[in-house]
Amino acid sequence: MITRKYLATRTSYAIVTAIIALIINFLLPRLVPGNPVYTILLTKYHYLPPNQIKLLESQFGLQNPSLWYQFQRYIIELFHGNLGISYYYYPSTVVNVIATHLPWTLYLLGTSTAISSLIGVIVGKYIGWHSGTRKETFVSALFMGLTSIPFFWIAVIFQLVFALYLTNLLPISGAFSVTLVPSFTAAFILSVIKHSILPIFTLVLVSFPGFSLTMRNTMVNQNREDYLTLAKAKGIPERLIVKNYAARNAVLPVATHIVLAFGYVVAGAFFVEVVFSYPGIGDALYVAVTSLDYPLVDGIFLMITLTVIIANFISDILYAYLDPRVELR
Amino acid sequence: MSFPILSIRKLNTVFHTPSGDVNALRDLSLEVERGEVLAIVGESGSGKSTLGFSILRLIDSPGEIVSGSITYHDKDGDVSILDLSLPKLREFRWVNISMIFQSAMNVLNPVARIERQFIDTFEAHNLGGDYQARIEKYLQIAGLGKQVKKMYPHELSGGMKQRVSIALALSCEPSVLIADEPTTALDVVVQKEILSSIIKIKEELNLTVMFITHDLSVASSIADRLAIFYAGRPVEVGSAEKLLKSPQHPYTAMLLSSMISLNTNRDAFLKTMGGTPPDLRKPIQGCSFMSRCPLAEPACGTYDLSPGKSYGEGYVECIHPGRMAREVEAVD
Amino acid sequence: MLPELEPLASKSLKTKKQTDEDSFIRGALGNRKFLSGLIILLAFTLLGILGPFIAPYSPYNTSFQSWLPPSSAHLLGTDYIGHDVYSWFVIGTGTSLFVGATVSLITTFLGTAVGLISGYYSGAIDNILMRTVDVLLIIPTFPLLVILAVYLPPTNTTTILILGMLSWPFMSRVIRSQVLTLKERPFVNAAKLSGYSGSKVLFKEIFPHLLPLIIINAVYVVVGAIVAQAGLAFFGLGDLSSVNWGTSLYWAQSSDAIVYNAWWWIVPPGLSIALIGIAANLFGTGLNEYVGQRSGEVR
Amino acid sequence: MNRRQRAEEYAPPPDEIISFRNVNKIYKSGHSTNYAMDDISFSITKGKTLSIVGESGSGKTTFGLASLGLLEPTSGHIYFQGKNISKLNKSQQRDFRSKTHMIFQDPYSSLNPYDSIFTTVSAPLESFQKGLSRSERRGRAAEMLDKVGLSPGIEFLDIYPKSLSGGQRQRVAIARSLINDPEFVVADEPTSMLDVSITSTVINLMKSLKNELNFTMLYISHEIATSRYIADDMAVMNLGRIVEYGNPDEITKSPKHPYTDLLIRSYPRAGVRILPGEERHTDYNVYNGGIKGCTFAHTCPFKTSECETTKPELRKISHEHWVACFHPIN
Repeated sequence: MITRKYLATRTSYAIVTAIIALIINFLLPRLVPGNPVYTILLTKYHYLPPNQIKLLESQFGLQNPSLWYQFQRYIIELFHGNLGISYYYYPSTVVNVIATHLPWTLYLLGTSTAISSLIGVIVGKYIGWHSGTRKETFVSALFMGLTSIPFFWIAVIFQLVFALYLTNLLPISGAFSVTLVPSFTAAFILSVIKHSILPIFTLVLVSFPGFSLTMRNTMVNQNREDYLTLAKAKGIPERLIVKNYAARNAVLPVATHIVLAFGYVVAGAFFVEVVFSYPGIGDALYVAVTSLDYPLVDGIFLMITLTVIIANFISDILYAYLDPRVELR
Repeated sequence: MSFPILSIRKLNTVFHTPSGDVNALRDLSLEVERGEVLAIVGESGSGKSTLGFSILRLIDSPGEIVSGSITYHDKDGDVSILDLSLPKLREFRWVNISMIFQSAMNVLNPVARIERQFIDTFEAHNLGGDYQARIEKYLQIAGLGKQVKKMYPHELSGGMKQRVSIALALSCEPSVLIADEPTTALDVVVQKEILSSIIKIKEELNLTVMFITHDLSVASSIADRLAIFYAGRPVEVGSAEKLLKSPQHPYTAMLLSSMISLNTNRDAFLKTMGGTPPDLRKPIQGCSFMSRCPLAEPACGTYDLSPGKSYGEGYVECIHPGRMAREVEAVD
Repeated sequence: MLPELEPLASKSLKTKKQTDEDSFIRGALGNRKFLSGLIILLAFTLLGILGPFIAPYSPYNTSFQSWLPPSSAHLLGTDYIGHDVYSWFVIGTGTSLFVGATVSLITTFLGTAVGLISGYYSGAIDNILMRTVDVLLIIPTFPLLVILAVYLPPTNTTTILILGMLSWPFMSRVIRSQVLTLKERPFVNAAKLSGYSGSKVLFKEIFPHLLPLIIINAVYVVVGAIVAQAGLAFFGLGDLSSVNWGTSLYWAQSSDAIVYNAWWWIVPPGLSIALIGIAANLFGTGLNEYVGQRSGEVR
Repeated sequence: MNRRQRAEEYAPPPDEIISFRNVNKIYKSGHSTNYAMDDISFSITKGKTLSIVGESGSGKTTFGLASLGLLEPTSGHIYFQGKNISKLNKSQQRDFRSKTHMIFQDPYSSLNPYDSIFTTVSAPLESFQKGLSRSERRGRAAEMLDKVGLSPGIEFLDIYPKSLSGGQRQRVAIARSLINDPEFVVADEPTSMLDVSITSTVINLMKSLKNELNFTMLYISHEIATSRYIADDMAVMNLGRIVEYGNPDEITKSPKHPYTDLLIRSYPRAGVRILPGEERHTDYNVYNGGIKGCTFAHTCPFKTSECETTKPELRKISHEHWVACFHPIN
């Protein structure tokens, strides 16, 4: 049940957060001393004639020093879907760069989140129901360890293993074989899948234990609930108690956890992309950071932030919709 | 002649805690007669609830039933509950013995409609027939309208939830109903209504009711027989009427006299019982009430509990039954 | 379902004066998870402190041959320009832990202060603080971290400040919700009725109950900060000349250590981070279990 | 004296200690509005024990907390010895606190597990008797513990609540509430979490301490027999209103309000059988106050149209007996 007030608060949070993100995004670059056009482009092209610099300045929107004027322009440009021009991929626009990289990231994220939440819930259900046993304690401790391993380290280790010991079993870099031209052919799709196995596996390996542990914890809290005792007393088979009583009640918090963990998994995906030279947003961000491509960094930040804000908003609404008890303020 | 429906013999239930094993039930033996309302009365820690949970084998870790037997005398023969395999136990539960819990607030699955919680049970026991009609029938017996079917637990008041759990308990037509403090969390007016419902249902459906409570007044207002529990055992069992009129065990007598009623003399102090119950982590020799009993004498410490003393149809564990009550009367 | 126990007070009365804290710590050490977590954490701390003294070489010494595998001279071999990896690792432990601990200090201080204030003094202050926290919590941390690190000067201090400023909102949320339940407990009303002032109630009656929670969170933040710092360094952000686990991994990655099969360079820092993570989790879970079990005993 | 001052202060009649004037406490959550106190005007007599009886949701605990200033009423004023307790200055506030205390329902959560018994019991002395040295406070605390039956008191000073039983904890709470010789003490269901055999000892203790120390007590309970036993005056609350007030014996022997009558008839009596037909399915949790007429009209067998439209006020019907009902039971 969603009250109007609840909807209003959540919406206002989302909007305020978005505005803050915009302000950070606008202000930070302007606080950096020096004109990036000179520093960056000159290092890249060594020499540019003055009229060319003027042109570039106007392209990057740097010619009027008034902050307020710039902010207005920034907002106007933003609503026209213009996030500026990338230094590194010049003359590509930031939006273009993001658009070419985004599908790869969405593919990695979507697949790995689906797999890890599925595995997470199933495994969590199991260890939650058997909590307190020696086996469960061991598995939980192992999972806790897994969740605290940095994504990129696991990725590097996999790369090491597959590069040196399990050679030629799975490709360890790129998104598809360089000999192929992107198209909807079986060979190309197969190549894409093969290239994504290691990155996805890495992401799943580090993110599913977190879901499992959340599921386990909510299940353990369920164990103390009287309605489980009643279900047992009623003679309901254990399998159904787990499914309809314990897990049904435990899965809601996990669902929100999955959405909340989205930001974390996004970060993980970025690291994984960097390690496996996978041409997604993370790879673009890495390039942008290392080449000081400010417009691209800003654009990516804005895009991710807005995505996460929207994901959060949806999860809040979903939660209120799914739980019959919720009478949120 | 007695026709027990449940016979409990030498039952021992232990809780393994970090500070030692707590002997919650100590060699407990008790019969529940067919068709009676037997009230189990005791203070916290006396083992009264543990008994209810032990009968349905709902004792979870760190608790454990270590020895003894519980026999259910079915029309088709005896069932030894503690020897049932898990699938058999599952089939046995609820169809033969069902239970109402104290915490009406939390016994219903919060995310399922009321009807779902009935249907679950019917499906688990492969009951045939018209489920909806059946649900409505038992909701009505418990004093609820059929609109309740479609509701979620959080939409019901405390009294209504307890009625739903009564309806649930009856829905598989069990022979025995264990009611574990079903009205403790409720207000007096609703309490009386629920108690009255239970009595009515009991007569209509020819149930045997085991009513667990800490409240002697409540117990004596609905039970045919009372079993007074102390330190993991019944210290006195007898008909409600007789037990109230002439309690045999000093604990029963003192419990009765320390009760406050609407007629208690306001100008005098209340009668009290000093001391605390014994530590169930340690073995108890002889009578467990000895440390608090004004009549205690050395012989109480070596008193062999196993046979018990019967008087009439009752039972008492005391070497000088009835003396306490007589002395209290003499003082009054 | 446990039967209620009557503790036999008159027999267990202690004549010797004994503080509750003593028995608390002793009791917590009895929890195996807590104890093992604590031991691992202490071992790393010790390694971090002793690092500069047990490192056989200077971490900047590049006079050795590149890509040497582990040997008695170089316990963890050497890297692409001939640093002794073992020396780099033990000294890096100190830096990584220092960054983690400092971030945790900032976070714990801010988080606890904001949580206490907004939980205890409801009304306008609470509203402002919590709305701020709500908003901060929605912004995804990692991209924000990256964008801040891109624009700010790359030093360890910057890293510490950014991480510290970003991680307190979550902690303040946790503390606040705990304060909210604690302040409804009757003993708080009893203290007010006994004439305690607001701050005395807050610090003397409520604060001790929060300590385990604060400690657990502080430890988690240490781990989080170490991982975040390593992540930043791995992205080439932060102070790359600093000797720590993160930069170690960065240089290994950027110099293609994998091609040279230099596992000795890659494995130790990552494994250490994972181990500290496990230790923190064991520590936290153990302490939680103990506190829960203890409050269960109190009932 | 202008009107504003009058709202803050007045000269109370000699036998009055606390007075409620048109006090409302309204809780709002989501769609529902709950009247914990519905326009209560009522005075507590000095030196007496007043018991408030009511079911859950009747507002009895709210009444107790508000009388100690632990809850701010939504509207209306509460006076302690003639002074409005929500308008006290700092020193008046201290004075008010030093003269009042409370015994809580749950002896487990009302004692801070991190405080020793000495710290707990002597807290009021520490706050209000700044002149006392630590050893004097220890002496007073030990004395008070002896008085509540924890003897020798000195041996209890340095232990922590966890090694005490429920009954013993409640004695500690009683000692704390009485150590500074308060004039007014609220006891909120002090025995509802204790076993029967311990209840009677605690009730006896409170009764004898009341006689010895001569404070005013507000005893809040859902348990009508205990309330009758301990009280000098009794008030019955229903959905935020006081519906009957007077001598406990009179009220319990011949209740005048149909609600009180229902409460007493529902009270379980040892040996009095409950019959199968005695069910009516009252469910007044559905109603949450803010009712124009009588709060009991929806269930009352004697309801008239007046009951639904007009609020009945407390009126005196005999010596020591007041009732808020248009057609009290004879």
